[in-house]
Amino acid sequence: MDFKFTPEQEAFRKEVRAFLKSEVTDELVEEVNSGLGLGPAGWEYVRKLGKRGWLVPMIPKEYGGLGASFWERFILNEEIYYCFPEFIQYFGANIVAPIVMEIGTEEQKKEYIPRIARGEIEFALGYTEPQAGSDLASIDIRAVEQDDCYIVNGQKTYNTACHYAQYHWLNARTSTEGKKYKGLSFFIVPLDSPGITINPMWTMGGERTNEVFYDNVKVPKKNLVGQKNRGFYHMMDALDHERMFPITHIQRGLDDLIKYVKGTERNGKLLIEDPLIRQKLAQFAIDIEVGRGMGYRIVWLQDHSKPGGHETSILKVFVTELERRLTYTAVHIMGQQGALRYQSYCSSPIAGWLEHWFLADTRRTISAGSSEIQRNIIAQRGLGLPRS
Amino acid sequence: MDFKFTPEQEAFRKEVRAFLKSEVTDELVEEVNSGLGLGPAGWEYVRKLGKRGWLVPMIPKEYGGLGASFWERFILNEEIYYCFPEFIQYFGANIVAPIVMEIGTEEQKKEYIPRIARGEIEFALGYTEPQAGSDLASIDIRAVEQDDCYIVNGQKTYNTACHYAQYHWLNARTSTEGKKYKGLSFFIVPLDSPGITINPMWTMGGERTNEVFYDNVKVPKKNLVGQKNRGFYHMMDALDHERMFPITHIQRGLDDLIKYVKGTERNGKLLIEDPLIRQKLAQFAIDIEVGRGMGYRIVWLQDHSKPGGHETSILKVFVTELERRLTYTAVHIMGQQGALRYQSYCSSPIAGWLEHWFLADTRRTISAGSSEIQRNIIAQRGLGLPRS
Amino acid sequence: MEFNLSEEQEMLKKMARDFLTENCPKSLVREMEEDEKGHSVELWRKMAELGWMGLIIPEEYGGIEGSFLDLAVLLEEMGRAPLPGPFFSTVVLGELLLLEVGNKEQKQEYLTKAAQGQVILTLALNEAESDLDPDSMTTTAVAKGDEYIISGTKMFVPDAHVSDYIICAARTSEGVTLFLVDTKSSGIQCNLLQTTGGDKQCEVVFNEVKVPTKNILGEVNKGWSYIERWLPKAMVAKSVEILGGIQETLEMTADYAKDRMQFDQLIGSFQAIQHHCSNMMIDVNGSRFLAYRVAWMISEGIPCTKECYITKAWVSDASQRVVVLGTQVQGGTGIMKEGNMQFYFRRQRVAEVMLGSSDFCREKVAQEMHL
Amino acid sequence: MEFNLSEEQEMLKKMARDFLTENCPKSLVREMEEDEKGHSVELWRKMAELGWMGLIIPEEYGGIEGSFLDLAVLLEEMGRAPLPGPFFSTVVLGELLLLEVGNKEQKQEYLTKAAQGQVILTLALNEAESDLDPDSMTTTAVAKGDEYIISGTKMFVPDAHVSDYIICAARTSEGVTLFLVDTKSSGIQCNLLQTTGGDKQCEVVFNEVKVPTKNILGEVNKGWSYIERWLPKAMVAKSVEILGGIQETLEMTADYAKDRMQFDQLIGSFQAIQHHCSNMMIDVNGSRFLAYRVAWMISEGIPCTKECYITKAWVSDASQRVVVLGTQVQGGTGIMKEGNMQFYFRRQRVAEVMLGSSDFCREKVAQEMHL
Repeated sequence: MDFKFTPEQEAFRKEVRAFLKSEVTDELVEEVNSGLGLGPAGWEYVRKLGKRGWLVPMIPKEYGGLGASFWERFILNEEIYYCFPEFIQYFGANIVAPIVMEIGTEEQKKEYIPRIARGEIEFALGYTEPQAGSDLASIDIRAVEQDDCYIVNGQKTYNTACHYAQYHWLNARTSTEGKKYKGLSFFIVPLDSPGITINPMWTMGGERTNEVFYDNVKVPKKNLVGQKNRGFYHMMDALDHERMFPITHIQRGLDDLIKYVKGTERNGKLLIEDPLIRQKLAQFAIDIEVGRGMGYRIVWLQDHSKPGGHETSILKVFVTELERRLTYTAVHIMGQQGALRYQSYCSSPIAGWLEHWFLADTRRTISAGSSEIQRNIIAQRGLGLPRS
Repeated sequence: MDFKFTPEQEAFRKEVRAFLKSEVTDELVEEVNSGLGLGPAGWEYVRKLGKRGWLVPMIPKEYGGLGASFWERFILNEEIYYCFPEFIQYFGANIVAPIVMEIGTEEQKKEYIPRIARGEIEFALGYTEPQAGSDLASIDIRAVEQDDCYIVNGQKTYNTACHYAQYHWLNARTSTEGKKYKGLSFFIVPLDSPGITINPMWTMGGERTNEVFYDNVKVPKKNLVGQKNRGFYHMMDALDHERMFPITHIQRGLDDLIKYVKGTERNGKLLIEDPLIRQKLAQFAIDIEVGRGMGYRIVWLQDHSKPGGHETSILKVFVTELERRLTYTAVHIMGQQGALRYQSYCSSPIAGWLEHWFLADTRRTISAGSSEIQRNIIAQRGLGLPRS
Repeated sequence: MEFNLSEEQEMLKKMARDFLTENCPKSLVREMEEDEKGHSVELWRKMAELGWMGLIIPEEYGGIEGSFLDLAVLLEEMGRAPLPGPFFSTVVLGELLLLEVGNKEQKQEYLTKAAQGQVILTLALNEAESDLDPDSMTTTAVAKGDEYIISGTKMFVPDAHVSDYIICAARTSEGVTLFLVDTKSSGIQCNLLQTTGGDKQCEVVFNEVKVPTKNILGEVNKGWSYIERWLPKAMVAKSVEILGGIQETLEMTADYAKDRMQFDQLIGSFQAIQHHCSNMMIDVNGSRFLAYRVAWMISEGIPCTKECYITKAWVSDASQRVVVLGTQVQGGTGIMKEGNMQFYFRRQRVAEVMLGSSDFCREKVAQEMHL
Repeated sequence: MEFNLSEEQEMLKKMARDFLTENCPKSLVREMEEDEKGHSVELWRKMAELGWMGLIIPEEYGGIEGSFLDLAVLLEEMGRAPLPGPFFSTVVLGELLLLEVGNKEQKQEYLTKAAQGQVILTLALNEAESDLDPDSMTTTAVAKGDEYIISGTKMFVPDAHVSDYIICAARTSEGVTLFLVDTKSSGIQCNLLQTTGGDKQCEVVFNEVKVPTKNILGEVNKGWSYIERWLPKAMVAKSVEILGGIQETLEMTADYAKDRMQFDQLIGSFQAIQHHCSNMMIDVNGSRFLAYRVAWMISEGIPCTKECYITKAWVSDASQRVVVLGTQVQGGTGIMKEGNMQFYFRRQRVAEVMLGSSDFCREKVAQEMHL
């Protein structure tokens, strides 16, 4: 056993940290916190990351990456999550590039990956539909072959990033025969294609997501990624392979909360002197250590081979439920101060951001496989319990 | 709304309390705590209860009861549970007498109920079998008609009280046609019938329960209770109708725990001064109020009509899980002292009895319908969610 | 014992449900969250016509002289709606405290108006670093002739920005004193806070605000003892309001589970969903019993300080569990702004820490238990 | 990073598993619980032959000089067995503390014997009203010529009744001092306590027991500082032992769920059972990472006091959740004496409060975080 990073990894971490310290400006934070995704500051920041190859560190150098390991990617994200807890996901860099690298044609790799790597383009995930939430095999948007194109018709929902991304990473039905999950395929669709309508949907946290309607949208056949009708497998493989869950954003939440309790008096006493609060904060530090370990274990597994799906499920359940506990612990410690949103007056900036996070991240135990689905997976794949 | 007892009910409570104060001797407590059920002291105590009609308060006077309401029965049990938390169940009085009263023949009523009422006889429940735990419809012990008898063959398990009861309240299969739950019937079987073998089984708490084997046991037809092949319905009706869950034993646990923390110093401070311990005890007082209210509500519903099954399920889940929390809270408060069994040295008698309880009552979230089964019932009957 | 409401209370409940369904649709709730005032004058007027603001006010002051239990029935429905605006502030923070402590003249003047919905009341109790604690209060009131001069900053004052009078707790020579302050007095500044719940709370700055001596409520320096008598009841009122919200959450969640298909099944047939819903129901039922039993005790004049704290502690915690499970079962639908679940999810968070968190209440319960 | 054990450690693990499966069947565990001594001399001898009692002892004292991580591997298997007898007392309470604080002569004399399994050691630390707190300790040691006279009553001393030497913490002039006491000394009385776990703990009464000065461990009055250095490691050792028990619990529970039919289905196909098992697995995996990471840190000499407390806090709580779910899934089978689940259920309870409960550990974590 060995639980330390190599000196090279530590040096890389320092480099990332220094970069973030200078590049994460108040303007950028404010823009991201608006809930609207990438704006001018965001795109600029992304291009700076791209310049260093940090958007897609694991992609080979010839396509714009660093050819680095899972560890470097994880370290990079640990640092980003810590300094910038509400950070936007890069779907293009984190999800699309690795899949295209694995299953795409050479032409597709050359066309998309370098631009993703440079931070020029972003993708929006096109998975969820009104009737296909946890049950992704029920995707119903239809792609029908016609000449050199697929004609796509149907609807997606909760498709975050569609309003600022250039491309849709679309999972659509190409066959209605046999089992439902055997008829799906992946397409890259320019979001400015004629026939696409994007309507905003708003979460209670003020984040924008979207409904997307396809009305006879023509998608060239060369935009099919991977094998036709294997889209469900590609989707599942990608989930297993690419998932990572740094918990440094939770560490950041705890650190900020500690600053708050050290600096705040209530009823004539510093909050930090309250034994109940001390217990709550200590429990958080404990839980974070567990989450950190589970996260490192996944990276180690990824670095060696493919991790079993149940291991990422364990991590996903633990981390997302821990996030929720953090925001509840925070409000219990902070009292009414804790239920203020961060545009408003409050004696410490932490009040607002934890609250912002509370509203924005409630979805985390639901999306990308709900906690219930994850627990099914843990039982069935991790412990071999029979399917019901 | 009105949440107080009538003056008559309060007076009855006082009478019961006074009785218990004089009759619950150390000898009796010790005997019961042995885990062996009714012994000499137990039988004597039971007969004294019987003399007052308190074993079966709701049974009409002509059969030996008081013709009292659900409230009197509940008050009686509240007091018994408080002063004697490890008390034995009277299956005859609490389960069998009310069912026989409802579905038995006049002959059966006259034969069994007055003797139950006087505390002369006890019944053991004969429900569970190796393959029929939560799934009681799978009862497999066979009762086959032959002349004026049923011939019974098969096996029961976890049948508490068989070693000191005179009768078995046997649920057996009388038909193998159609749905499984449509072929069960109830019988009263003398436990000294030829062909019955009773083997002890021991719980980790040292309580005795039994395996019972039937080998061509002859049961007279007149011992069939209720309708043939309606035994499953009778069993379910009885459960709904008769269930009660006083929480005064938990109140007693809390009261004793409070005495302990008020009288015990650890590391130079009285335990009661510890803010964490204060929170834990207060939470207990809070939970007990909830359980008390749920319990009263069931009695009120029973007193008015039949309560919906989901209401007793809510109560059963809450109370049995609260019992478990109490024993864990106790050990967390008491530390190593809390993990001592009560035959042994300890600075306070409470240590032992909570620990005894801990081991003995672990089964409470499992038996008589596990928490999982109860939650299914709450969802399906209480909220109308569809069966899976 | 009797667990049912009286026939009159059932009628009140039905009337409230019907009225709020018609006059307080979710569109209005949504609008009022965005609205700076957060208060519909139209709706307020209609509620006044029904006599709701006079529900707990004695007949001699023009009220209906209903019981605390009647108020509970109404508040549950308001929590269910969920009703925006200053009803809770006016009736629970204002009237209930005035009933406790006001003298005959004060009652005559203010309760009569409040009963008719002519004035909006609220209470300025807490400060940034003082939470239900008299000793750490820094706002002061200094006697000067026939007046007191109040200076200091109060926090988390609900609806102060639309109130006509604020009951302000301020430090005087030897304790805390309650003052009834006209919000038109010079020196008062209200800053609206943005809460997670979308309700309206304010920071209220008192900059040498003059208050006539006759506006002192009760005796000088004894203000905190009044607060201590009033607070447990206010907690119960808040608990009942929360109860309405979680009852609605339970029902909408069960409905969703009976309607939503995934994996070719109604999701309500999945055992995990069933158990989530069961756990919600256990918590809602527990909350209901506690809240109504103690509301009944208050109505009957039975001492119940401990039971009040017990209720707020349990309801605060239980409601959190309920709304978390509600969003979990409702999935994406539950967290979108256009849905209704989110109202209850956000409001629960504000309500659970208002008027005493569960930690605070547990310590109070411990004290009441003589621990 | 490397999450796997080394090849040697895997071999040790396998050897331990095989040895204990053969030599420590459940029948022996059962027998040892009923047995007054709770210690199989036969088994002890075989373990000595394998060198286990010398695992962490330097070669110069006849040990194998393995690492703390090696010990962790062994302890996990012992927790899984679960092994009865004084291994933990001798090695963790005795040897590990002696390694920390003994002088060369003491090590030579006692560790050499301990390594061969020739002596059984234990530690008398707590008292009825003193739990890991030097200030409330009442047992005293008074200097008298070349000796100290120890008087007082120690509680919860594991395996004292079969020990050859007890390390006794006693109050001296200006602090706490550790003494190595020969149990054959006159004035020592051991009373066996009956614990829920069926392990053997004693009340040990010291009635003017004479101990020669050369049996002082470390410096006079500095005993507590040694305990503070040793305690976190001992907590980790206990945590690893618990881990073995909950790993076994998880596996036997999953096996049961894959075998037991109810309602014409394997119960493992019910979502409620699946989620119980998943929750158990999450807790076991979390415990595993914490315990092994910190065991590795101890082995590497990396400062890790905070991590030690973190580990015991988490493992104490997690293990409780695991055994409760284990019994719940296994139903009646899980609580019967003839089954195996009950061993882990009962032992967890003793282990979680031994060497520091989670509340205690959390406060220590808070201190280590400079809160």
